[in-house]
Amino acid sequence: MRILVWLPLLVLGLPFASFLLLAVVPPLRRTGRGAGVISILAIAGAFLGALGVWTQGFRTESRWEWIPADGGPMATVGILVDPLSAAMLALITLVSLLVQVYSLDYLHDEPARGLGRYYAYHSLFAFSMLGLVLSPTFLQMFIFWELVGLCSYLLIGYWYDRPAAARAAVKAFWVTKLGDVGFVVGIVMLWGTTGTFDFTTLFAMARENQIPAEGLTLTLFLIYLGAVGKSAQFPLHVWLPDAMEGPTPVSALIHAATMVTAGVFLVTRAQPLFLLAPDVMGIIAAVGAFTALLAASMACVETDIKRVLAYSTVSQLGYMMTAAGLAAAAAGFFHLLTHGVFKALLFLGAGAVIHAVGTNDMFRMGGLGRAMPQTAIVFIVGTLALAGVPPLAGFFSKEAILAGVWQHGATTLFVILALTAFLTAFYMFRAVFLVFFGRAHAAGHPHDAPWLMRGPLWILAILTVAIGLRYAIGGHGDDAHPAPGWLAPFSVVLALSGIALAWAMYQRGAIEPAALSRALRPIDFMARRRYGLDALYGGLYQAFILGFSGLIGWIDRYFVDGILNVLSAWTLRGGDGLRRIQTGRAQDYLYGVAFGVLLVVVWFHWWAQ
Amino acid sequence: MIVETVGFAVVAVVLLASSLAVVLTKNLFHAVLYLAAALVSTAGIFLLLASPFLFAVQLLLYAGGVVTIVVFAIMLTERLVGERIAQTSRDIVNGAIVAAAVLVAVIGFLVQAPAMTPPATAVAEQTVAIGKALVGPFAVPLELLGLLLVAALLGAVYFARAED
Amino acid sequence: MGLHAYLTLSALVFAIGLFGVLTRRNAIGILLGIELMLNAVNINLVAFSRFTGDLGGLVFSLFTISITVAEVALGLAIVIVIFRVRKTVEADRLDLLRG
Amino acid sequence: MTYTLPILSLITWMPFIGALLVMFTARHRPLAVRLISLATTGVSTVLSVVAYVAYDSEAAGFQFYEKFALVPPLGINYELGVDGMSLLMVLLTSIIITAGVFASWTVQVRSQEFYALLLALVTGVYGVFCSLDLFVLFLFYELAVLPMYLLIGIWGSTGEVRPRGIFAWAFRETGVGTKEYAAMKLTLYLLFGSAFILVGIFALWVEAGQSSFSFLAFEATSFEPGVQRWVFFVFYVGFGILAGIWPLHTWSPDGHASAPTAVSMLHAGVLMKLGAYGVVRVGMGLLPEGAVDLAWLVGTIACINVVYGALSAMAQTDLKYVIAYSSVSHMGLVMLGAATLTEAGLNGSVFQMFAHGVMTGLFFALVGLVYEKTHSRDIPKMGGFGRVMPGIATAFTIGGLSSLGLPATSGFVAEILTFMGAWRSDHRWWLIPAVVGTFLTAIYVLRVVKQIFWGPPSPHFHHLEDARGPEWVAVVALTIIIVFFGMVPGIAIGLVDTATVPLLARLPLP
Repeated sequence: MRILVWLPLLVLGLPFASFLLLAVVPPLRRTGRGAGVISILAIAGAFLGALGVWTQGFRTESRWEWIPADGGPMATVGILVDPLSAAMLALITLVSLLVQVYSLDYLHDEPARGLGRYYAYHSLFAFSMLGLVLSPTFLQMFIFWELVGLCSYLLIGYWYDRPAAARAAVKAFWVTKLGDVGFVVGIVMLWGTTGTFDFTTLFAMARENQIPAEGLTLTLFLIYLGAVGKSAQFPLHVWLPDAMEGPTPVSALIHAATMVTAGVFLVTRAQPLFLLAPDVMGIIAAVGAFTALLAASMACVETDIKRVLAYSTVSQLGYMMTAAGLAAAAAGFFHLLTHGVFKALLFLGAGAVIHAVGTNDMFRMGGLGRAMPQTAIVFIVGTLALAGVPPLAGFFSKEAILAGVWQHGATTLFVILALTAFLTAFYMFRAVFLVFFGRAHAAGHPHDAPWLMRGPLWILAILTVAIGLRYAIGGHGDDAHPAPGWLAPFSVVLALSGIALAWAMYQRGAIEPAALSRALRPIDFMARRRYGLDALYGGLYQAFILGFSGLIGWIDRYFVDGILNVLSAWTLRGGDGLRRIQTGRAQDYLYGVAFGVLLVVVWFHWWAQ
Repeated sequence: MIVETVGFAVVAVVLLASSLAVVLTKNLFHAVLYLAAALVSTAGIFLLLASPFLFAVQLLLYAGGVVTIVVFAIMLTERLVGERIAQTSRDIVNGAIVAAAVLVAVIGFLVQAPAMTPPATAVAEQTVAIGKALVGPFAVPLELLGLLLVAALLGAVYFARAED
Repeated sequence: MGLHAYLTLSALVFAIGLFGVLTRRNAIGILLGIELMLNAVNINLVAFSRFTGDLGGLVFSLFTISITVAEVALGLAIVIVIFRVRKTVEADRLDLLRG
Repeated sequence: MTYTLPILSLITWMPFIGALLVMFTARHRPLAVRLISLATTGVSTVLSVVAYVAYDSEAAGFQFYEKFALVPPLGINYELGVDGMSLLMVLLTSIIITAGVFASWTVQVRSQEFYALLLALVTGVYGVFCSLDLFVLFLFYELAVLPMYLLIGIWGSTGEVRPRGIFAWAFRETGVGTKEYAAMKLTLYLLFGSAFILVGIFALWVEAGQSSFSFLAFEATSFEPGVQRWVFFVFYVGFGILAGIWPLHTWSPDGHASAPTAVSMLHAGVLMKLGAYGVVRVGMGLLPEGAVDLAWLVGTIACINVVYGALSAMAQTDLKYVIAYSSVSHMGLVMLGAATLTEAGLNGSVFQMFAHGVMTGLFFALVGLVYEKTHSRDIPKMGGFGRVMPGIATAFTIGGLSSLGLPATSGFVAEILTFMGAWRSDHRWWLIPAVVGTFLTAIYVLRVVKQIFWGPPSPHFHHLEDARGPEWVAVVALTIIIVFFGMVPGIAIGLVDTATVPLLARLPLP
C-alpha cells in the first residue's frame, strides 16, 4: 500500500522535476520545443498518475516537519489525498497536458529562448497547482497559493516587452496579493487560537466544537478574502479581464480552468470551518451571486472575445462561490470540474480563432464557421455547455447549483443566478453569432488550426459531451439536494431564451443592439465602463498609495533627514566660529593653560572641602 | 640665624630683580646675562638650603652650560639677520594680570599650609647620599635620563646641521 | 627662615617667568621665561627636600636641571631651524596652526 | 568540549590575515589581491560551514569555546563561542563576503587597499558574532564600523539630492548627496550609537561587580529592574541605530546608495544585522526584564519602520535608494519579530536577518552590475532590460519575490513566522502594519521590476549585456541560497531554535 503515498508524490514531483531541469540547465531550456517536449512528458506522466489516484479513489495523508520548534513542529508540509483533491488532480493534469500540447503549435513563432521559459513556467505552475490541492495544511495551501499567483504573474507577463502585458501582470499580482493579505492574516489568527494549520486537526476540533467562537467570523472572513482575490470575486475581480493579455493557452489553463478555481477549492476544502460562521457563508453566497450577475452584464457589452470569456469565468466563479456559501459545496465543486473542462475548451477555441485571424475583436471576425468548421463545432459545443443546454456537462452542474440555492430557500440569490444564466446564454451566443456566422470581415484566409491544436480541442469537446451524457444516463447522484421537478425545464427555457435573444439581435437583426443599449442606458453605460471599479482602484492607487508614499518620501528626505542636516549645519557653523580662538600663537594657548590652572586652584579652594 | 636671614634677603632681592630684568629688558643679550645672574642667585638659595652639591650643579650645568648655549644661539641668529636683536613685549597688562592671578592662587595655598621647621641637621654626606641614590633606587630613571639626553643631543645636532 | 619664605620666593619667580613667557615676542625670550619657571620649580623641590629631610627632592631637581639643559638645547636648535626657514623668531608670526 | 582546532578564531582572523597579505605582498598585482582575498574568505566560509554542520544542537549552548585572558585585573578576556543564532549569522557573513569578493572583481581604483579594508572589516563582523566578552565585542564592533568611512569616502559614488523645503540651506551647507557626506553621516551615526553601547557595557560591568566583561558572567547576574530598563534602552538605541530604527535610519539610504557594491552588500547584508543581533543577544539576552518592559517601544518603532520604509522606498527614483529603503523596512520586520518575545517571532526575526542579508546582498550585487553596464541608477530612464540581460532580470525578480515574502523564498518563512509571533504577542495589532508592509513591498518591488526589466527597451541605453564571468558566481550563489533556505528552512530554524528557546525562557513573561 506504499504506492498510496508515492503515487501522489510522483504526480507532484514530475512537473517539479521538469521545472528544475528547465530552470537550472539553460541549454535545455533554450531548445524551445525540446523544453516543451520535456514539460509535456512530465505532465503526461503526472496525468496518468493522477488518473490512477482518482479512479482508485483512495485517501491518504502524510506529513513532514517543515518549520521545527521546541515542542513539535510549528508547521508541516505533506500531502492529503481524498476524492476532492483527487478530482482536482485529474482536472489540473488533464487541462495542463492539453494546453501544453496546444501551446506547442500556438506559439510556434516564438523564439526558442522564450518558448523554453514558457514551458518552465508551465511546469512550475502545474507543480504549484497540484501542491495546492494536495495541501493538508492551510500554510502549505498558502505557499502554493502564492506560487500559482507567481506563475500567473509570470505567464501574463510572458510578452513582457508589451506595456499592456506588463501592466496586466503586475495588476493581477497586486490585486490577488491584496486578497492574500487577508488570507495570511486569517490563517495566522486561526493558528493563534488553535495552534495548528492542519486541516484534519482543525476539522476534528470543529466537529467537537473546540474552536473558540470568539473572532472566528473575522478569521474566516479574512481567509475568504484570499479566495475573493484569487477567484476574482467582486470587488477584486478587476484583474482577471486584464489578465487576458497573456497568451491564450495560459488564459485557458490558469485563468479559466485551474488557478482561479483555487478560491472555490479553498472554501470547499475548509467547508467544516466555514460552517461554523454562518455570517461569512452568507457573505460568500451573496458576493458570489452579485459577482455572477455583474460579470455577466459586463460580458454582454464586451467586444474582445477573450474578455467575454474572462467575464464569463468571473461569472461562473460567482456561481460556484454561491453554491459553496450555501453549504452546497458539492454542487459548486461539480460545476468547478465541468466548467474547467468546457471553459478550457472555449478559450482554446478562441485561441484558435485569434491565431487564425490575428485579432481579438469579435466585430472584426464573422463568418468563420465556414472557414474553420472544426473549431466552430467544438466552440459551439463548449458554448452550449456553458449556456446550460442539456445533455452537456454544464447543464447538470449549473442545475445542481440552482437546486442547492433553491433548497436553501435563498430566493433572491436564486433569481439573480437565474438571470445570470439567461445572460450567460445570451452573451455566449452573441459571441458565437458574431464570430462564426454572418458576414466575413477578416482579411486573409483563416483556416482550421494544425492537429496539435485541434487535438486538444476535440478531446475537451468530447469530454464535455461525455460527462454530460454520463449524468444524463446515470443520474445526478447528489441526494442531498434533490432538484425540484420544474427546475430542469426552467433552466432549459432560460438558456434557450438567451440564445434566442442573441440570435434575434446578432444573427437575424430583428432587434437593433443599439436600441437595446439605449433602452438600458444606465446599465449599459456603467457596464461599458466596468462599473468604474478600475478607474476607482487606479485613482486610489495613484492618489492614496503613490501620493502617500511621495509624501512620506518627501518627509523623510526633507524633514526627518532635514533636521539632521540642520543639526550638522549648526555644528559646522559652530566649529567655524570656534575656529577663531585657534590663533596658532603658542602664547595664546598658554593663557588657556594659565586659566586652567586658576580654575583648578579655585576649585580646590572653594569646592573641594 | 641672623646671617641666614640676611643672606636670604640679599639673595632673594638679587634673584627677583634679575628675574624681572630678564623679562623686561629690551636687549636680548642683556636678558641672558640677567638670567645668568638669576641662576647664580638661585644657586645661592641652594647653598642656604644646605645643598652644596646642587649649588655646584646649578653653577656648572645651568649657569655655565645653559647660558653659554643661549649666547651661542643669539649670536647665531644675530649673524643671520645681521642686526642686533632687540626684543619687545606685547600685552604686558594681560600678562601681568594673569601672572599675578597665578601668583595669588599659589600664595593662597601657602597661607593655608602649616609652618614647617627644618630638621636640626641636614642630610649628612649629601653628595655621597645622592650618589648612592642615583645608582640605587633611582637607577632606572637615571638611565632613562641618559637616553633622553642622547636623544636630545641627536635631535639638536639634526636640527642644527648645516643645510645641504 | 621658614619654608614659607622659600615657597613665596619661588612663587614670585614662577610668576615672573610666566609673565615673560606670556609677553615676550622673541622665541628666545620665551625660552628664557621658561628657564625662570623651571628654576622656581627647582627652588621648591630643594626647599621641600630640606624641610622634610627626604633625598628624593634633591635627586628630582637634579633630573630637572639635566632635562632643562636638554630642553634648552633642543628648543634653541628648533628656534634656529625656524629662523632659517621663516627668517624670523617672532612668536606672533609663527602661527601656521591658526584655525 | 575541547576542540583542538580554534575554529572560531580561524574564521575570525582569516580575513585579517588576508588583509595583511594583500597589503604587503600584492602591490600592483590586482589578480593576486583578488585571489588572496578569495582564498582567505574561502577558508572562513568553509570553516563556518564546517562549524554549522558540526554544531551539536542536542547539547545547544555556546560551543567551539575559546578563552584566554587579555587584561585580568579588569576581567577582559578574549572569549569566543557560538550558539545557533550566532552561527547562522557567521554563515551569513561568510556568504556575503565571498559574494562581495566576486562582486568587486571589477574594482579598478586602488583595489589593493579596497580589498584590505573590506577584509579587515569582515574580521570585525565575525568577531562581533563570535565574541562572548562584551569588551572585545565592542572592539570588534568598532573594527567593523570604521573602515566604512574610507570605503565609502574613497570608492563611493556621488548621487544627487536637490535642496528643497525649509531646511534647504542646511542641505547646501552639508553637501547632501556627495559620497563624503554619506560616509561622514554613516560613520558619525554609528559612532554615536557605539557610544551608547559602550555606556551600556560599562554599566553592566559596574553593576555586575567590576570583575568580568564575559557574556556568560553577565547572564548569570540578575540586574536591578531599574538598571535593566535604562541599560536596555541604551543598548536598543546604540545597536538600533545600526539596525536602522526610525527615526535614526537616515544614514542608511545615503550610505548604501553612495557605497561601492561590495560595501553596500556587506553593510546592508551583514552590518545592519549586527545591530539587530546586538539588541537580541546583548539587550534581550542579558536584560530580560528590561526587554519585557520596553518590548512595546521596540515593536512600535519597528512597525513604523516597516510601513514607513516601504512607503519611502516607493517614492524613490534612484535604484539604490529603493533597495536601501527596503532594508529599512525589512529591518523593521526583524526588530518586530524580536519584540514579539515569542518563539515564532524570535525565530522569524533571526531567520529574517539571514534571509534579508542574502537577499539584499543579491540586490546590491545586481544593482552594481546594472550600474556598471548603464552608468545610471535612474529608474525612470530604464526599461526593457529583460531582453538584453535576462540573467540579471531573473535574479532580480527572485530577490524581489523574496523581499515581498513570496513562498519558496526565504523571505516568506521569515515573514510568516514574524506574523505568527506578532499575533501571539501582547500587541496583536502589530500584525497589521507588518502585513501592510509586505503588501506595499509587493507594490514597489514589482513596480521597479516592471520599469527596469519589462516593457519596450529604453532608448537611453545601447550595447548593454548580461553579467559575465566572476560576476555570475555571486549572483547565482545568492539566488540559490535564497530559494534553498526558503524551501528547507528547517536546517536553519532548527539551529536557531536551540538558541532562542533558552533566551525566551529567561524572560519574565506573565
